[in-house]
Amino acid sequence: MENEIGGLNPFRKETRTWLEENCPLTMRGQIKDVNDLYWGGRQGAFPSDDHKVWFERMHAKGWIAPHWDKKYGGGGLSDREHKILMEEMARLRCKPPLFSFGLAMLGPALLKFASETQKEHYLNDIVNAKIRWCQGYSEPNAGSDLAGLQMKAEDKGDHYLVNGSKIWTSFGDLADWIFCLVRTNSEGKKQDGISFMLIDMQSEGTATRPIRLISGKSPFTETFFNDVKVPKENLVGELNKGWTIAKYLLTHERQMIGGIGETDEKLNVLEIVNDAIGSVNGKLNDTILRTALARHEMNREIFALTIDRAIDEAKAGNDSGALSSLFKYYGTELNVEAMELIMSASGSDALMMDDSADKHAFLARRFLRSKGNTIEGGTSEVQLNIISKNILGLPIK
Amino acid sequence: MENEIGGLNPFRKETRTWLEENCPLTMRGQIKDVNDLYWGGRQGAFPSDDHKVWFERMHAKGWIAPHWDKKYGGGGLSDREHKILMEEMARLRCKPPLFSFGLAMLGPALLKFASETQKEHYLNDIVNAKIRWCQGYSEPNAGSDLAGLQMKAEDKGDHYLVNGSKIWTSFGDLADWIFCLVRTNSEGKKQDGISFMLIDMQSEGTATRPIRLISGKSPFTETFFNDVKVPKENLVGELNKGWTIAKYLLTHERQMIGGIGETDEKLNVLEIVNDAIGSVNGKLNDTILRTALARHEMNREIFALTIDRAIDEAKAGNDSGALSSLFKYYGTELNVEAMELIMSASGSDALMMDDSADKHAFLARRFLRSKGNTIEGGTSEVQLNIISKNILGLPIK
Amino acid sequence: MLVINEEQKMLKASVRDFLAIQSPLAALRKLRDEKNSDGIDRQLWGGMCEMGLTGLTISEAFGGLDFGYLGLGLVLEETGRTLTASPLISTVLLSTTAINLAGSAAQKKALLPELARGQLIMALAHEEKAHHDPGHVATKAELRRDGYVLNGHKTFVLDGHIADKFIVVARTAGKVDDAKGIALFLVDATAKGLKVERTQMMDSRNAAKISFENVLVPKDQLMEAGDYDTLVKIFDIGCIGLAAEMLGSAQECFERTLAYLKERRQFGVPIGSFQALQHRAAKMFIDIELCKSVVIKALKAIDDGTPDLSRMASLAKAKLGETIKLVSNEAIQMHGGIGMTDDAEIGFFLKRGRVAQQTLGDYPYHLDRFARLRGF
Amino acid sequence: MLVINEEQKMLKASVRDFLAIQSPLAALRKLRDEKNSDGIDRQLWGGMCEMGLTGLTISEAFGGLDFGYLGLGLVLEETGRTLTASPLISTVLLSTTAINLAGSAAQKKALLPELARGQLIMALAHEEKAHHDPGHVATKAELRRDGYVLNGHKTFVLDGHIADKFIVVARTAGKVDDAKGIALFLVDATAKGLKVERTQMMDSRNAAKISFENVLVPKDQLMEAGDYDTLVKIFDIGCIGLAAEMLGSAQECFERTLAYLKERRQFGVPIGSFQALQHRAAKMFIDIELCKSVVIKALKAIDDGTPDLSRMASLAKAKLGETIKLVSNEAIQMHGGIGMTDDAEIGFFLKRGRVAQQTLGDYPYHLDRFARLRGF
Repeated sequence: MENEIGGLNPFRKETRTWLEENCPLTMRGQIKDVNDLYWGGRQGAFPSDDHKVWFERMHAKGWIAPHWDKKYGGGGLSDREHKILMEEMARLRCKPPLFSFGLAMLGPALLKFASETQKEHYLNDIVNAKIRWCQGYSEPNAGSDLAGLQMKAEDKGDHYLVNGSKIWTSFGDLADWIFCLVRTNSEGKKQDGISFMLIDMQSEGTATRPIRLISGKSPFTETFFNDVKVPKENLVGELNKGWTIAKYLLTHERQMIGGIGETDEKLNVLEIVNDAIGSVNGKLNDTILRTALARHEMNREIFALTIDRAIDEAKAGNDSGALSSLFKYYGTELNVEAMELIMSASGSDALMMDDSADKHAFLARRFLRSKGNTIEGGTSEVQLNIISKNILGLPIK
Repeated sequence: MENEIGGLNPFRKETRTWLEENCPLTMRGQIKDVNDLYWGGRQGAFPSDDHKVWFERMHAKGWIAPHWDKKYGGGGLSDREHKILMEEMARLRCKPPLFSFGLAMLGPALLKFASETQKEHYLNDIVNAKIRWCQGYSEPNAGSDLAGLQMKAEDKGDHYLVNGSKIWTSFGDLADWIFCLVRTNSEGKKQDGISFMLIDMQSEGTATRPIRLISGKSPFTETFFNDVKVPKENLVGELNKGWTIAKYLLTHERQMIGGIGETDEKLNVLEIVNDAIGSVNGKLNDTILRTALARHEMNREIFALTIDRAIDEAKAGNDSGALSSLFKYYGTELNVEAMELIMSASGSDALMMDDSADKHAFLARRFLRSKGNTIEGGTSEVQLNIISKNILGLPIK
Repeated sequence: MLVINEEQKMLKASVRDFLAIQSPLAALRKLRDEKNSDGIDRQLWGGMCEMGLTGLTISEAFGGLDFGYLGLGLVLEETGRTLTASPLISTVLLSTTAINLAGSAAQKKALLPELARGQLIMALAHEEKAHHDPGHVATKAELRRDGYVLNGHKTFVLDGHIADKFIVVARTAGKVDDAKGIALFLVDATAKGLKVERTQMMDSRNAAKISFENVLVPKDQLMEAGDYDTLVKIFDIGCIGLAAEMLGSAQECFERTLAYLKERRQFGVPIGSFQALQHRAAKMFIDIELCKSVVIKALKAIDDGTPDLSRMASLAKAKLGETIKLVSNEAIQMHGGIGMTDDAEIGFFLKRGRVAQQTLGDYPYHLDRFARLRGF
Repeated sequence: MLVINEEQKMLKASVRDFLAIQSPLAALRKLRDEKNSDGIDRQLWGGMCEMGLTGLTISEAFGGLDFGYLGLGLVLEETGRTLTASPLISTVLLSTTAINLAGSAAQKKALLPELARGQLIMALAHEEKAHHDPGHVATKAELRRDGYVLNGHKTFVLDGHIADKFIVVARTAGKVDDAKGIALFLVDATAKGLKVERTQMMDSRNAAKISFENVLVPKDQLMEAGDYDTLVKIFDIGCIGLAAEMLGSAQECFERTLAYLKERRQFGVPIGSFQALQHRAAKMFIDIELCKSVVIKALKAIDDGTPDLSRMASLAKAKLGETIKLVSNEAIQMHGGIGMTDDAEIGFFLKRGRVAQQTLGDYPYHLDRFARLRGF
């Protein structure tokens, strides 16, 4: 925006006016939760009439995937125009007209790695909200060792025969299709025997099972594949070269996780502790908790400064790779610590976990769920391994 | 003592009377420091006339090594009599008439592994305080990997030619002879090429250098061996079987370290912190330090209970091996923590470290010295390795 | 001697065998999932009563076994391993202790035999805030001609939803935080004006919120020695019993994690071969060994009637609270994603651990109290 | 922008090159072992003055470079790496700041040019107890006809044994812990009644105990704005400067340890291949990266004159104090027996780190202050 000296760029002006006129008021502001989004798909219903209106208007403009080529259902905007549209949507706090793993994750991968036929077919379906996608990467026996995946796709001449299972598939029970990594070669380096495949979840032999977490219900499912026949044209990219696509996609996944995470209301630790414990002469009543809280708040402030510094280093053209390697580790450790402090301060109030409307009931769930933060998206241990090997150059035994 | 119902055992009665009559009053009570002991040896002087009187009287009784055979200069006491003598000495708090690594460490090894000629020669010299011994195990490049020692003894037909160096030799500069582990075979398993050898420190090619620690002067030296000729009869036990003797001796060393350690006055953490910080209404003025101190005192009390429990388990005939595996680790970690608390409480007073008589000057040295506790006698890391492998049975990669 | 004798070993082993069959961890999940209205398995409880567990701390004169608190502690250690939901804590550890310590001769004669036979479930109603605070009692007991009239409310009353009778801490005099003026009353669950609201806790056990609106309690239901000091002693014993339970949970949780470290493979090797995890496991082992020492010492201190019971109680409760927190957090982390699922049982130790360490005072509470008792 | 510009990079690099030759760590050992009576190398100091380091925070009007505190911080970071003993902290960081903030026009005119040229070594005499306490001043300054008469004693006066002049914090009114009544005085080292006793510190640097017995100070040596608030600001700036120095020490100490982990072999492999040590190293790396962020932010806060300087100062001082403690402890442990010897240089970081973290308030002090400033 800073470069548009002397009045607004015409595209910005036009876009701003259009958005102001066309984005329903309820489609502006904070997203309440996952049910406040339109996810598309075969069974996908609009959460409200306004969601429908908003989707249809944006769809008509080609602004579901504004920067994709028009032949794929996109808006064909230039990078510059796309950036302006995003800024203007942010300015009005417009909600996304369609929220979809197809749009955010599969799409970019297809654009980069798929055949022209695949692109035209699948990308249009995504933009038209016909197909809701889910992602199948993790497996029960792989864990931190993602490349150790075992779900097998055997070449049966005219099709692949797929057997195995995936875990931690978000909304696997609501999705129409799944994009996943399968093992197509079990010899040699494990990364070299992985392929990227698209599977219709209505195929015979597929099943899903919701995963209940220690904190209660979750969007995750396990998905099972028992002698599932997958047409050969559903392979994306080269055979056994799926790991390249996976790595490309993981970057997008991290951004995505960040996005969804933020739909949960951030808790104000200091306020919650203060309310629960009380203070005398401006000092928290519990000296031990006060010390722990001070330590936490200091580290949180310094962590925020470190994010600022990373941004500034990047702006200054310095390599900030070493810096960003600590974000996942430290950010989640801080989050876990915050929930511990809240639990400690809230005492028995935070231990209640029935389905009643008690105002504290959600704390126990948030606390229990937080234990997963240092596991999902690469465990803390994996992060420390990465730092010690890649950044510090410590030797592997 | 509990079994001697109906009056004292005659030996005990006799011993008690003799000790009461013969142990000089200054030879009773707490040992002040290492200079309050008679160490013997070629240059060994008696710290006081009473030390001399006490040594000579005990020597005449054969009670320098009361339980060794008389032909080795011992007193020939039975185990039962030896135990009574020790109890009666403890009762009067008699100081040892001779304090010597020869007596405490080399002696037991010779008794078990040496030839008859070696025993008669060396043991008598120990008892007569003619020779002061030191011990050469650790090497600069070995560290936690004791068996990785490299000091070499080459067979030259009529003698061994010794080259290499030892480190952490206590009082190496004051000793006449050294008993040490040398490498006599560099092939095969490293434990299988080690021999146990006795070396006269006056041999040509030997040298010692005192080790200054971060805390200042220390009893440790480095000892250097440069083409030192060692007579073949100085080998103890079989060639390449020295590791067995070493392991046997390590047990005695641990007891010894315990003994010496105790000559340092124990610091009363609570008292020092209280004096330094002060309290209001019975509460320490610094809430953060108070929390840390409470945590420390709790763990210290529980550690003491754990030692009690280990003793009781042993008495009850239960295996307490798992329990005792934690003592070195936890005891030294607590000690280091105690010194940290003391430093924290004492502020700038404890930072002074000149040679003046400032009452706090010793704190800095004690603090700095404490950092070695988690290293010497097996690092904390080695202790944790031992627990995880031997006790928990966790697999080696 | 900080070891258990043959008789005690036998008790422990027989309870262990019983629970292995009658109440494995799956039993707790079942109670939760079927939304059992009692929150406990009455048949299981019947079995426990038959074994005499309810009478362990009741003298033979009243039909008990007079086995002592070390015995009860060993039983709690075992129920900590299986996370068995039963009225053992509410009824045996707390209420029976209260009657032993504070009851009049008549009250003992009336209640102890029933308790020993397991015919009575009782709950101690004390807490009024989210944090344990022995001296904080706002609930009032006013003396009228026909008895005491109780008004106030209580929270975190363990097993309050199934109690036949409550021991209620109320105030006959003094201000809300005064030590003086505190008294204990026996109140029937059916008393008029008494309201009980079940609250399900994170650990799938149950507590209740209770309110008293002009509840009339006959004069002979005032407990004879129910003053502040007695109350503190009940809590001290309660803390030590809870520590014994947490010891069982910590051991079981650690052993399961250790087994997982040996069995789970990543990058072609068992994850237990990674040294960083090994050292963390070794540290947990050490903490648990320390815990064993303080728990047995504290249990013996109850039976021996040593004067430093409060310090021992805080020592045990604090150390066990910290240890179960460490061990259950590490257990989830070391189990990775699997540990986050409800299917895996390991999460139940995290949940019970948090409730247990909060019950009767958490780590900061007992750390502070320990320091006070040590005079700093 | 939390990054340094080209000019600042150049300053840092030139100081680094200078120190590498003129003042490697061995220089500190030499000063200690030869029992240097100054405790500093005057020739080295001369070189630092020639580079203009003394004038970094002095305006051009008084002959300084007006480079700002970020510049001074970068220099301190480098002296933290080499553990260089010099009057940089006493004279530049503390005393020059004090004159800038509190001096009268005449005092500035008289002293700043001399300071810029490095002709004056000055020391700030404040502490009277073993723990930092800005408001605690018992030293009295009584106004007489011919000036102020000072009585009292000071401790932990950095470089007090070589100072030409002192800035003395004394009380013209009020009780010992009052904020009101505090004033700053310029006192010559040669003043009658002033006694200086050198105290050698653990880090082989020097401080002094000073006593005042009816020391007469001319009226014009009272500093104009020397009140409590100004004193606190001087300390805040001092804390941030010390944090910068500790950042240098922590980095150097960590880098040396990292190199040792790669080079030292045990059991046939480099010890840096042990995962437990790797994770501990990674955690230190993280802490140091966090430290870099808070130090640059705090240094900029001085130059920018932001109103939350006290919070930033406590944030930086606390975090760096904790980090240097962690890193230097781990450094010794990871070096094993070698680390315990005086021959190895690594122990010097432990020693300097402890003194630095204690100077102007340790971790608990600043943690508490941070909480107060944040309102809890």
